[in-house]
Order: sequence, then C-alpha cells, then structure tokens
Amino acid sequence: MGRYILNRFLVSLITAWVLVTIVFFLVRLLPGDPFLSEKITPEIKQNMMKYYGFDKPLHIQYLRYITNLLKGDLGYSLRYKNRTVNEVIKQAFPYSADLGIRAVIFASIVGVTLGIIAALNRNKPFDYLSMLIAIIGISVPGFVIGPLLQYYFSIKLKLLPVAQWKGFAYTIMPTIALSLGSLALMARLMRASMLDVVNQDYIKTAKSKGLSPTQIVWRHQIRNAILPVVTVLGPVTATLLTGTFVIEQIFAIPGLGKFYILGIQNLDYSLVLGMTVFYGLFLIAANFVVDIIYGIIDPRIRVTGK
Amino acid sequence: GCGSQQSSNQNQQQQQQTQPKEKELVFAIGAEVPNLDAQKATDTYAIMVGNAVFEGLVRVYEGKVYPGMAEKWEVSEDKTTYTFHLRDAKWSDGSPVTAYDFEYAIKRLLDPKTASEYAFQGYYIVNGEEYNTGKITDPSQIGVKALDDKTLQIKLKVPTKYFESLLSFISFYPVKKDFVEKMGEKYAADADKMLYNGPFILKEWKHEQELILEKNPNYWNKDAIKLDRVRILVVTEQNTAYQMFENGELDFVAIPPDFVQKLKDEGKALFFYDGAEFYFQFNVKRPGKPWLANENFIRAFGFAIDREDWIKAVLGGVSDPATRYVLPLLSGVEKKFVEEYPYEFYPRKADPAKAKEYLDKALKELKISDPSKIKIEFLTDDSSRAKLMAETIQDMIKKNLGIELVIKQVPFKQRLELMNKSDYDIVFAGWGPDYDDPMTYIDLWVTGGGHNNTGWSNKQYDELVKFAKTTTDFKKRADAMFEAEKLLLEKGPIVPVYFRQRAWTKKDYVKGLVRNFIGPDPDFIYADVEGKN
Amino acid sequence: MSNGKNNLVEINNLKKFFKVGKNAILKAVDNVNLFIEEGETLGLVGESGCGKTTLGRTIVRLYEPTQGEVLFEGKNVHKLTGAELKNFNRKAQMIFQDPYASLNPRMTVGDIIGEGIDIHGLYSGKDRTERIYELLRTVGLNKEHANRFPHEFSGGQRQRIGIARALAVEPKFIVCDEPISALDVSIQAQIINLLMDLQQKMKLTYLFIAHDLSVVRYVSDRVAVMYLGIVVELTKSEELYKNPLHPYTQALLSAIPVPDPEIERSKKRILLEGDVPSPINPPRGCRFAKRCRFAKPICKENDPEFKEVSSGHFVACHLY
Amino acid sequence: MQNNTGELSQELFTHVGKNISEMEAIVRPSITYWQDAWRRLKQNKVAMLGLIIIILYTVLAIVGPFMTPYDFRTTNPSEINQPPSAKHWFGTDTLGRDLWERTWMGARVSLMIGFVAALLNAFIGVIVGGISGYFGGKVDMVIMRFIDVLYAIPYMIIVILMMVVLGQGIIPLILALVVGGWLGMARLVRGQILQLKEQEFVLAAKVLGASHTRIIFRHLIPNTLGVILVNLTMSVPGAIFSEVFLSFIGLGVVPPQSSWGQLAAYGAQAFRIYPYQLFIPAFFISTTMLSLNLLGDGLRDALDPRLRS
Amino acid sequence: MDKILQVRDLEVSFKTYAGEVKAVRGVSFDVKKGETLAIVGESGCGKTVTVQTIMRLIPMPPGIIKKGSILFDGKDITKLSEKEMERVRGSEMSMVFQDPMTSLNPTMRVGNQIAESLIKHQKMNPRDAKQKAIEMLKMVGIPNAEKRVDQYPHEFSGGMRQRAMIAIALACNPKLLIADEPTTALDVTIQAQILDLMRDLQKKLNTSIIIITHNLGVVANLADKVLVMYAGKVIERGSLNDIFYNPQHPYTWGLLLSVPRLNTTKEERLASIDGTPPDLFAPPVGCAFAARCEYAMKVCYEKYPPDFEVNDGHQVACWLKHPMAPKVIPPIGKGVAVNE
Ligand SMILES: Nc1ncnc2c1ncn2[C@@H]1O[C@H](COP(=O)(O)OP(=O)(O)OP(=O)(O)O)[C@@H](O)[C@H]1O
Ligand SMILES: Nc1ncnc2c1ncn2[C@@H]1O[C@H](COP(=O)(O)OP(=O)(O)OP(=O)(O)O)[C@@H](O)[C@H]1O
Ligand SMILES: [Mg+2]
Ligand SMILES: [Mg+2]
Repeated sequence: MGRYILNRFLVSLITAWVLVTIVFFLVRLLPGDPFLSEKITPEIKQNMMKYYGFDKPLHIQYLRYITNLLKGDLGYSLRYKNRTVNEVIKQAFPYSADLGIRAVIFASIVGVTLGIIAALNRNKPFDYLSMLIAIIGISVPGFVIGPLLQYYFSIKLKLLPVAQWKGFAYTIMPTIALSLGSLALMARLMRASMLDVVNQDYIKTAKSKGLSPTQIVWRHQIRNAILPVVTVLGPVTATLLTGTFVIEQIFAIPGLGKFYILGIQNLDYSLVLGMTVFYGLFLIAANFVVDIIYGIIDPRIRVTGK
Repeated sequence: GCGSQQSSNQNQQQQQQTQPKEKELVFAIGAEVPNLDAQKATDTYAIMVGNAVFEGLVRVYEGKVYPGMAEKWEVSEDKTTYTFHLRDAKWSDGSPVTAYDFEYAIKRLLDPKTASEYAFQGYYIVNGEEYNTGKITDPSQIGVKALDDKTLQIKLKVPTKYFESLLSFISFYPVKKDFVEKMGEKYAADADKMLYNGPFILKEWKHEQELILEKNPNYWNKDAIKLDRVRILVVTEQNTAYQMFENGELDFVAIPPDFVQKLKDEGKALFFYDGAEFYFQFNVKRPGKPWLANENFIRAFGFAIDREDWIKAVLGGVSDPATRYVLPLLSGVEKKFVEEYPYEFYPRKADPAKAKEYLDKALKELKISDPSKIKIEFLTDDSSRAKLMAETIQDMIKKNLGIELVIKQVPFKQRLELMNKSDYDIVFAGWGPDYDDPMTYIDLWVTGGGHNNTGWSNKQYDELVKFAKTTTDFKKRADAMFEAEKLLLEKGPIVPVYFRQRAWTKKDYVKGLVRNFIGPDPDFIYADVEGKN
Repeated sequence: MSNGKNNLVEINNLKKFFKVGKNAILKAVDNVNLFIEEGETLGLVGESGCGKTTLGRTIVRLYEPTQGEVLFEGKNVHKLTGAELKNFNRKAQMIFQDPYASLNPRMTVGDIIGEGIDIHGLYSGKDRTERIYELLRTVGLNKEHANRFPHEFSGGQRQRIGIARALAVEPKFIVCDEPISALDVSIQAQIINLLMDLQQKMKLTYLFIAHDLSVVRYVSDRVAVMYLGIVVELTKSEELYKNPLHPYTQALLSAIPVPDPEIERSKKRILLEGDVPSPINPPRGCRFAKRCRFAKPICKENDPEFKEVSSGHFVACHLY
Repeated sequence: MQNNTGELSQELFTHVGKNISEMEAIVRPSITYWQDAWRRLKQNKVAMLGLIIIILYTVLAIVGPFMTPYDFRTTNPSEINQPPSAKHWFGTDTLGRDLWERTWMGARVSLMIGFVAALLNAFIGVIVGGISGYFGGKVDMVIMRFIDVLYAIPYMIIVILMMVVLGQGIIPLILALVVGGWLGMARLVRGQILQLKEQEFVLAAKVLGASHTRIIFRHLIPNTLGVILVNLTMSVPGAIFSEVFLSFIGLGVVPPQSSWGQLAAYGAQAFRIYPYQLFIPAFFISTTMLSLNLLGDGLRDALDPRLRS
Repeated sequence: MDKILQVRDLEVSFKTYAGEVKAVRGVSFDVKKGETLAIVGESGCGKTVTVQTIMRLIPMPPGIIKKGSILFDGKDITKLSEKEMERVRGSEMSMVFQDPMTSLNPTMRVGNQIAESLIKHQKMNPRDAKQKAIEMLKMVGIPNAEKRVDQYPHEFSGGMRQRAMIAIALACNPKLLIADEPTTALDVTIQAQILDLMRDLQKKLNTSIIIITHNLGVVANLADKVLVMYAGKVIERGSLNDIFYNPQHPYTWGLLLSVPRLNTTKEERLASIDGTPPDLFAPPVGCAFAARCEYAMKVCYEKYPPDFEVNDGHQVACWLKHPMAPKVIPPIGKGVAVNE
C-alpha cells in the first residue's frame, strides 16, 4: 500500500508539473496584458511591468515561477496588489469547500435515497416522480434556480436570507442550488446500479437464505449498488468544489469560484495559475482519496491495491 | 494596550446611554475592494471607502472644496504655488498627521518603484512626470515640500484651475512613512495594516464578504458624523443585491434595469450621473477602410443612431442621450460649462433624413455606390449589456444606413489592447472624468495624446487645447475648449452616445447620502439613518 | 523437441510470461517442448489456468513468446513477415471456446465466414458467396443462414459457424481451444464428429485443448498433460489412460466422473489436497510437489526433467 | 396410463425419422442488432417521447423562424417587453425583438453546439481512446497520462481559457467545448476497446491475419457504437449546458445570434418583471435536456446486450 | 411420510415481448428423505426454472406458475405467502448455485454470509452464529476456518467458494438441498472434492438433494434417482440403474451415447443428437424430441406421449413403448438398430 501511495504521489507530481507548464504558457496566450486599463499610459505601465518582473524573458519568468512554486509560493495577485495568491486561496477556499462539501453530502444523501426509492418502486409512480425530480435537477441551470429560490423563499415566504454566508440559514439555498445537478446524477446512477445489482446471483443467494426483501435491500443490495456511485464521488466533489462560480455569485458567497473568472478577466496571471495549480492538486488529491474510500468499501480493491 | 481598550469600552457605554441605538448603514458593492493603499488604488470602491477612512488636504462635498486636513491655504500670485497649513489631527494610532506624511505620500505616488497606475495625477506638480518616468531620479526635485510639521508647499508646472479639488482624490491622501515601511508589501492588505485619519476607521475587512467601518472617535469633525457604523457588503449580482434590499438587508441599492420602470412608476427610483460618457471612436487610419476617416460618414453614423430608443431598450431608460461631447455636469467658469455654452450637435432621436444626406455625401466622396459594400467591424466588450448595445446599434445602422456591422466582442482587457494598438474599425468606449473640468475630456484627442488611438490629428484642435492649458484667463480658456468641442463634433472621430446615469433606490430613513459623478460615490460620511427599524 | 518425423509444428523451450502488477510475473507457459505431427491430433489437458490457452495462442501468433520458438513447417512462426506471414495465417487457424464471444455480433454469418476469404483474397463476387454457402453446408448449416446474425443461433450452431470461419482459408492446422466445453452434452458429440470428419476429409492437424479427459482421449492420437505452465506427461492416448505415470495424471484420471454408476461406485478416487496453486511466482522444484502423495524432499528442490521413460512416453517426475 | 391409446391407429406408428431441416429453420424473425435496438426503443414510451421532442425542436429550429413575419434581429422600440400574445407568440424582449423568432434561431445555435460538440467529442474520443486501448503499452501510458493532466484542470476553466484565446463565436465555442470535452469519451472508448480486444472474435480476426485497420473498424468500433451512442446522447445536454453557463458569464455566441443560454441569461435578470423571458428559454433548455436524458436512458437499455432476448 | 417433496403437474411460463415462454410444461416428481434426485437435460429445458419454482425464486412477473402444486413437507409451496416462504427458504430448503464467483456477495465477509441465515432462522446471536459459521466451514473442509471466516469471497479460491456456498446452504440443516449445477464452474479435481463432500454431508445429515447437472458422470457418482427433462417436460425418470443400464427414451440413449467412454475407439463415431431443441415460444404439439429422433413415428409429431411404466419407478414418455409401436433395440453399447 505504501508503495502504491508513493507511486500515485509521484505520478501526481508529474501531472501537476505538466499542468502548471501548460497553464503558464496558456495564460500568456490570452490577449492583452494584466496592467491594461482605460487610464494607464505606456510609461506607467512600464513601471508596473518592471515591478512584477514581466519585463524579463518568458523562460526566466517560468523558471522563477517554478522555483517559487516549489517553495509553495504562488506569488502576488496582480489585481489585489498586496495580497498573495496563497492568501486569497486561504481566505476564499474554506467558503467554497464548506459550500461544496455541504452540497456533496446533500447530493449524496438525497440522491442515493431518491435512487434507492426509485429502484425499489421500479416503473411505479414513485419511480417516475423521483426520476423527474432528478432530471429537473440536471436540466435547470444554476442561474435560473438560484434567483427562483431567492424569490420564493426570501422575498415571498420570508423564510431565509437572500444571500451571504453567515450561518446555517444562509447555507440552505446555495447548497440546494449547487447540488441539484449532482444530486440528479447520483440518483440516476444509484437507480441504475440498484437495478443492476438486483439481477446479480448473490441476491438470489440471499433470497434463498430466506432473507426478507428489506433485509436483502439493506444488507446486500445497497452496499454493492453504492460502489459505482462512490466512483463518481471524486468527480462530483471536484465539480462541486470547483464549479461554485454561479452559485457564489448569486448568493454573494466569498468563495474561490469567482477568482478564476476574475483572474481571467483581469489577466491576473498569478491568480489564474495559482488557482489552476491549487485546483489541479486538489482534484488529484480528491481522486486519490476517493480511490482509498473505494478500497474501504470494496474489499476486492483493497487487496489488489497492496 | 488595556488602558485604551477600557476607554473605548467607556466610550461605548457613554454612547449607549446618550444614544440608545447605534446607527448603522448597510449597503452593497459589486466587487471586493482590491486595494486600499491610497497611492496604488484605482477603482471606484477603494475611492469610496478611502473617502471615509482617510482625509486629504481638502474634502469635496457636493462639488465644493472644503478644508480637510488643511485648515487653510494660500495660493501664490501666479497660481502655481500652494501653501497648506495643517490642523491638529491624529492617525488612528494616536500619532499626529504631519506635512511630512503628505510629502511622503506624493513622492511615493510618483516613485516609479511604487508602480502606481494613477501616478499621472501627480504630473501637474513640478518634476512629477519627470521623476515618474525616470527622466530625473532625485525625488527632492519634485515640487512638493513639507516646510515644517504643519506646513506643506506644492509647486505646479502651470496654473491648474481644478488642482484644489484634485487634492481630495485618493492618490493624494497622506500615509505615514514608518508605518508603510514597517508593513512593507503587506501595507493596506488588511484592516489592521493601515492607519486611518478619516471620519471612519476600518474595523474589519472580511475579504470578498464585507467591510465594517466604525466612526473614528479622534476625527477632528466627529460631531458632523452621525453614523456609528457602516457595513459594506460585497454582492456581485445586482439582482441579488436588489432582493436583499427588498428583504430589508440593505439600506440602499442600485436598481436592476428591468425594475427601473416599476420603481419609477412607484416614485421610488432615484437617478444620478456617474460621470461616465460613452461614445463611438472611429479609427481613421484603418488601412483599406477609407470611410472610417470620412467626416461625412462619421456624421451619418451619428445621426443614424436613435439615442433615446437605445437608452430605453438597453439601459431601461436610465441615462441621458449625448447630443454633444462635454459631460453636462462639469464646471465652467462660474456655472456648469454646458449652461455657459449651450450647444446640441446630434439629435436625441435618430434623424434618418440627415443621416442619409451625410451618407450620400460620403459615398460620393468615397466613390462608392452601394452602402452595403462598406464593411465595418464593431469592437465592444463581452458583457451581456454590451451585447445588447451592440445588437441595438447593429440594427439601427442597418435600418438607417443599410450597412451591416460585424460585431466583435472581446474581453475588456483585450478591447483595451486592441485600442492601444489601434487595431479596430469602430469601438464603443467610455471615459470618466479625472477632475471637474471639460479638459478631462477635451485633451484626449490631441495629436499624440496618450489615449488618442483614433489616429485623428487636427492642428487647430491641438492649438486650441494648448492655449486652454496655458492661459490664466479662465474665460478665454473656456471659449477655447468650446471651440475645440465643436470642432471635434464636426470633424472628429468621436460620436457621443450617452451620458450614463444610474438608477438607485433607498429606504426612506436614509438621509444625507451624496451621489457623485466624480470622486467617491456614494459619499456617505454625513449620512444619517435616523428612524431605521 | 523432435522425433525426426515430418512435424508440422515444433515447440522448443517455449515460455510465455505475463507481467501482472508491479513485480509479479505470471509464468503461464514455462518451458514447454512439444511437437505435432502432420495429420495427428494432439490433445492438451490440464486444469483451469494451467496455460493451455496461452500455449495455443502463442502457437498461432496471438502472443509473442517470452522465450523459445514455435516452428511451423520448419519456420519460426514469430519471425515471419510479408507473404510468409500471410501464408501462415492461412495455414494455422483457431477455434474458440466460447461460441458467444467468438463471433462478432455486428456481422452477418456470411461476413464472418467470408472475412478470411476477403483478407486473403481467395474468392470474390459470386465465387465468394458460393464458397460461403459451401462452407455452411460443410458444417451442417444451410445457405439461408448466411444473412443472419450470430445471436439468432444456438450454441452448437455458433460453434459450427466458428469452424466454418476457420475452414474458409483452407488451413492445415487448427488449434481447438476447448471447442466443446461450453456446449451441451448432446451438441458436443455433433461438434466432435464434425471435427473428426473434417480432419479425415481435409487432412487437418489439430491441437485439441480440453479439460474433459474422456473427450480428449477419444479425439487425440497423443495427449499432453499440463500442470501450472509445464507439460508433465505426454504419450499416446491409450497409453496415457492405461498407464498414467505422473501422479497428477493419475489423480486427474481418477477424478473424472464416468457416466457409469458401477464404475463410479467401485472407483477409488485419488483426491488431491488443496487447490491449484497460482502460476504467479510458482514454487521451486516440481510444481506438483505440494499436492503430490509421493513427494520426496528432492521434489521440492529440483525441477524434474521431462524425459522419455518408454517409447514415446514422456514424463516430468522424479519418480521415474 | 394407457388411457387414450384406444383411438390411436396403427398407421400413426409408422416410422418417419427425424426432421432436422424443419427444426433448424429459425422460427424467430431475423432482425439485426440495430433493428432489435430500435424495436426495444420503440417500446420504451418515455424514450420515444424524448426522441419526438428532440425531433420536434429540431424541426421547429429549422422552420420556426419562417412562421412569423418578424426577423430575429430587428429591434422595435415601440414593442419592448411584450408578454406572449397572438401577435408575438412568445412575446418580445427588451429590444422589442420577437422571442418566437429568437427562440428558434437560438435553438439552431444551441442544438448545433450541442450536437456538433458532442459529435466532435465522440469523434476525437473514439480515435484517441481507440488508439490508446488497441495498441496499449507505452502509447496507452502516454495518452492516459495526458488525459489525466487535462482532467486535473476544471473543465469550465479549459473552456473559458480557450474561449478567451480563440475569441467568440459558435466555432470557437464548439472548439473550446471539444478541447475539454473529449476526455470522458476517450476514456470510455478506451475501456471498451480494452475489453473488446481480448474478445475471442477479435482474436479470431487476428488469427485470420486481419490488419489493424480492419480490426479497429470492422470489429472494435462497431461493437462500441452502442456505448458511444448512449454517451453521445448524454453529452449533448452537457454541451448545451456549457453554452448556457458561458452565456451567463458573457462568453457566448456573437450578436445578433442568440442561443437558449443567452435568452435564459437575459431572462434570469428580469424574471420577476417579465417571467416569460426566463421561463420560455428555460422550458426549452430543460425539456431538451430531459428528452435527451430520457432518450439516452432508453438507448442504453435498448442497446444493452445483456437485456437482449 | 417419507416423501419430502411432491411436485405435481407443474407449469411455469414467462411472459416476454415475443410471447409466452413455456419453460416448464407439466412436471411431476417426488423426492424422498435422504435421497438424491438428479435432473439432467439439455440447456434451456427448464431444469433451473423447475427448482427455482420450488424455492419460489422465479421473478414474478415475468414468471407465472400456471398450474400444479408443490408439496413440501406437507405444505403447498405455491400457496404460501411471501412471509411464510421466507421461513421455509434457507431453513427447510436451500440452494447452491452454479457459479460460486457470482453467488457470493463480494462485499460481505464469508462468515457473515453464513451467519445470516442462522440469525434469521435460528434466532442466534451474532457471536454464536459466527461460531457456527466457523464450524460449518470446518465441516465443508476449509482449513484455517477461524481465519477464513473473516475473509471476503475474493480471497477464496473457486473450490473454497463453492464449499462456502454449501456451508451457507447447509447452515440451518435443511431438509432439502437443491444444487443447480454445483460443479460446472469447477476444475475436475475440485469437482471431485465437492462431489465427495456432498455425498459425505448427505450421509451425515440425511438431507434430501436435488442436483441439476448435465454431466452424466456426476449423476452416476451422486444420484439415487434420475429425471431426464426435455423442452420443459420430464421424458424419463427412474433409478440410477434404470436410466444408465436400461434407458428407454431415444433422447436418453442419445445423451448416454454422446459421451465417449473409456472404451470408445476413435473409429466409432459418437452418437450425436442432431439438431437443436425446440424453441419454447412455440413448443411442438407432439413429442418435442420427435424432430431429432431417429425412431420418430407419425404419432410422435401429432400427440404428446403419455408416461409408460417400465418398471416400478421407471417411467418413460415415448410412443415407442406403445404396444402398437415397432420394437426397437436400445443402441446402448451395441450400435443403433431399428426393428421394423
Ligand atoms: N493476457 C494475459 N495477461 C495476464 N495473465 C494472463 C493473460 N492470459 C492468461 N493469463 C494467465 O495465465 C495463466 C494461464 O492462462 P490460460 O488461459 O492459458 O489457462 P488455461 O489453461 O487455458 O485455463 P482455462 O482452462 O481456464 O481456459 C492464467 O493464470 C491466466 O490468468
Ligand atoms: N426470466 C426469464 N424470462 C424469460 N424467459 C426465461 C426466464 N428465465 C428462464 N427463461 C426461459 O425458460 C427456459 C428454461 O430455462 P432454464 O434456466 O430452466 O433452463 P435450464 O434447463 O436450467 O438450462 P441451463 O442448463 O442452461 O441452465 C429457457 O428457454 C429460458 O430462456
Ligand atoms: Mg483456456
Ligand atoms: Mg440452469
């Protein structure tokens, strides 16, 4: 297992390096430069380029970036002039993570439950109902669902605050809005997986032991059916933690989502790069963790992983 | 440490006795304040917050200049030397605000190593530009000097009418040298990494989330300040902010375009000019596209646009059609410039007949028979508003001139770059005033001007501007600027479209809030929320 | 290994290892020496996973050997290129175990059978169709079947299609990899009969892989018994059943249930302890030693030599 | 036991023998894989509904704009923000443009983006995944590592970066979607090919001396088509949705083109005043997604070999 | 009452898109206490459906029991409620499936899988159940049972898994054990172990066994009685010796002859049964085997034959047994001949 982890880790490092390199040069391809603004004059821009070291040849900049990166330093943001990218991430990511994790948990619990209910009531009204909910979840964009929730739950019903992130009541609507798509995905997967497992021989074995349908569902079906759902947990977590932009924007959550867009819009090279590195490593780590979780749930993997 | 805490506690208790309820103003801004370092800040939110937590030599309120840190000042006969006498004021750490802090601030602004984007604001000062652009390296040659703790002297290159009001701008706010140097790169990165001398201090700065301002008990004019606390939330989505306002979470808010009509009908909509003016800019040096340099063609374009319809459709009816070039709010000699020099070049509605006339003339000059042969690419931003604008323009030009504009939407930064490189046909651009004077618009289009990327060059125009900039006779100066404006409209590459207005609404209890078209907006330092809750 | 006669196939010191995981090497075939005479059927038996399929596939070039060589008509099969390779591809064919997986479900039976004809450009146009019909008849199907898809056929019919596909290129040598184990008993006989008829008619040479010893004995002239990647015994088929030498062969023979209640009742079964060990990093010495009743200390130490103990009877065991 | 035999005549007991030919004649009708899949798809009412909706929208996208006298570009200041009426079936937008026109012109764009991007994704995915899976070894290693790297960048970020680099418009948009979008398909196809290439029918072809091309195109790809098709159906909504998101952040198609995403993005701003401006495009986006998902589910069932009878 | 199971005229069908599959078309048989009944027959002839109907494991729908009764230990299985059925399954009768790879839950420890039915039926507490599970594993000959009990199925070899399956099936001491091709997926040597094990256990526990197989060797090894099925019907039944030494149905002959024996020489052709079994969508009116039967008569194509009694307990459904039919010498051991 130790070797396996080490191996994965090395591969991840290389992956991360390639990632950084690609993105480093890709952001430079973006038209324009970070210091352009309506009022700036060429001389003043020159001062700024020099200040941030952009007057050096590109390969020097690259080497410097990599060196700093190895020290864990992602550099200063070009827009938030006196804040480092590390600081920006440290300050904003907890919000995104908080929201994302809530959404993952919500999506998993509700999605899996819906999927189970649908599968157990296959081709009955309840099946159609849960799948309808699920598919609506996939089909409605976040920027539609967000304002609708705000309007009905805050303005009309006066139940929840419109926006911001200051306590549990504030988290409800963003969590729902963010998780709907993934919730739907999980519900559908779980349903399909449940139906798949029903046809497995070991379910017949269980039945031949005289177990009741409920026992079969709980002891045999769900645990096996949940495996494929666990495999998507990695990508789903990644999506939910990185795809928070729209929701954060609509619910005025001070998370990391917008920095990517802001970074790109402002050509804040170090911010874009820093975030890519961060998300990249994060995604790699997330997949890694999911692999391990998968091993815990599925004993077959656990042994071969050694 | 603990003594001061006690005293502040006492203070609070006292306040609570006399004034049972704390007055708190809450509103939202559309983005995080990127930077509160006075000399590096550029964006409107920083200017707005800076106005509350810092104070410059003077303070501008409702367009007029009032004493700020300077109690009084003298101007020399030739109007180039200013001597300021500072009042007794304190930084938030208890140390006095001195003339050296101002000297340091201005030199810091101009220091190329500071890499301040707004360094040009200091170019009026003797040797300011030279130092900033590296032509001289000795900062002591700059025309700013603290004569003693309380006296500051500033020397200008040429008399500048609006210099006093300019001093209220964020770039000229004082900073304390030891403190800045102690903080290094981290200066002004957080609430506790700054010193304040304004009516408020920044109590807490939760990045991307909110800024909490509290009344500064040491402010010299604290009795004029009624608010105890101001909370500025960061809410990007206009609609979200509006819903928060409706839900009682904000005290005033901008009205999203689609709600303007409704609130107007309810009598709740308020409007103000934010200073920005928008116009089309033609690239007259565009190879292979001679029509872009044709004066009649440009006029035809200008008359083909229905400014009123456009504003109604795209901006929800908020904003004013620009029938001339100079922003109507700017000061003239005595009154507003536009009142002293009334003029209207373009109509508020489209004038297809006139447009046709100009077009025909242009076609004749260009020896083109079919207007649809004219190919024009229209450069604009990629925001969804810009998209709507582009679509409207496209349709109007097609209807009235029979020309199909090709729209090129690019990100903001890319548009700027393309403009800088003069790589466009027509661009939709805007300009906000740097100071309260028509010159902030007029001098853009002089030959070789830093922002003139149209390729347009007109000797007469250049001379008029040069004259206006050097004369000490303010009347003649204004005459010259008016001549220049007319010249620009008749022959220049600029077609003004609208002067931007903003619609906002507030709770009835919010009083004394000033909306500015220049400098800090909103100016809330004298606001009051008596009767909230 | 050679007997000096005209061998169609000769397998010399053949090894085929698979890399599984990081450091594990799976020795699927570990030093096998065999020869197949022209026109004979060599049976290959052994338990699941002992390397029968791997051996068969290496012979027809589906796998590159790790070591050793396979000679077909005297030429090293794995060094062939160009026309010689094409020729080999025609002459050596394979019939697969799984009649469901071995036919492309998206192709018609006609195209499946015709594929070899197309690849080798044997017939075209009308002749091609005629040839396909003829092949269908040969294996007991009729021409209406040519336009149908595999899923419309029963297992036995599918296996016959598989045989027709192999026959289409007029091969000399066919590796039959458990062609009957997936079929019903009554259908098995059809296929065996068909294969034997074809062999007679077309002078085919078979390598017949199976785990059913009674069938192997019936179809084969000689039988090789494999255990964990090596051939432990090789001899004429009657000889093997009359006089099995290797303890594993003996156990195997006694383990087959015979469809005769009296024999079954009276039979003394040699029960093998434990399970078939894994071919990943197999033990030193004789691979069967762990389960062998007669194991001596030397068995755990040294690999027994594969030697001829009587004429044409080879065995790899320290007992002999 | 021998109760009924009384009626039996001796004649019945004449020897006839076997009658194999009759038996080998196949009773069931001959249907191909695709016919069978289509038959089973037809039985799936929900999936068929999805298919019908997709076809309906496609047809409307083609003919819808010709059904009213308006042009999707023409603004009309005197008729802005009109609710749906007999004159303007879907109402008008803030520039007074007819929304029926814009909806179906938008449908052209959205559906095209969806289908073309999905097709291109599938195309590249099939090629890369096919090569990677078929040749395996080092080739596979390199390709898979490369895909891993791209996977580590959030999809939307790739798309946004590409959009900014390539500029706006339908083609850059599709390209951007494809740059980040083929990965899933490649992985899927690779997995399929890895499984398939060990299948005995592929081995049989190899033994016959079939070339790589023949094996890939005659044996492997046709057998992955079902899975590819299902995935393709499922990835169309993804592409449409990405366009919607890009429109939200202002990176959509170039005016005067519209798309459902843009219509919805505008509509979302004004939904409290002009709800129809949101609900109409949102309805079409949602029902398209719904239909494609239902169709995809149906296809999956219809094409699943395990469910074949 | 020494008959543990009486199946009478059982008919089971499946409703599919193409019509009704008549999988079992009137099957009757008995199983006595301690006896082993083997069911043989071609693939798809309804063996599995028959035994799964006995345990009521057939999914309904699409399956339906159209007719017949199943008397198990005095109860009619077809009339029991699901709840009552749960009590019977696993405790009074249990089942071993063909493929030990897929019949065990991959995510559950083997011990727990054995203990499950103990907890359910014998109300054992988990600790005792585990103890019993270890005992069971020991009984089926798994070495190191204390350790093995906590392992997962994938850590077991094929033979061990099948032993574990048997342990699960026998955990509650059922009166009837149904084994559906229990050795087909196993190697010959392992198969021999399992067969030995089953025989030993049966002797020890006196369980009745129904074993399905198409390996006649296995039948010869294990069975007391044999049931030969073809296309959903029983065509011949009898004791082991009856079927092997005095088979009466041409299909049974074919089955026996198609297996090469140790004395079959290469020159002798195997007696193959040409053709394939009929499609159960539309089973023929007469004898389903007629079309493949060398001895088929006109009547065979027209009428389904009744059961003819050969001797006590040996019955055959074949018109050849009819007095009017021509005499046929069974080809067993002698080659095929038809007497006119
Ligand atoms: N491509 C491969 N990669 C890795 N291991 C393989 C591969 N092919 C076969 N093996 C392994 O090689 C060993 C021998 O396999 P092979 O299929 O030759 O056995 P076999 O005797 O044909 O068995 P069976 O009777 O089950 O068909 C097995 O352990 C198998 O798992
Ligand atoms: N769930 C089902 N739906 C439709 N038909 C079914 C179903 N289960 C079984 N059948 C059909 O019933 C018939 C008998 O099947 P059964 O499984 O009993 O055969 P078997 O004798 O056990 O064959 P094998 O030896 O292959 O296991 C077959 O034709 C089969 O296709
Ligand atoms: Mg094999
Ligand atoms: Mg069965």
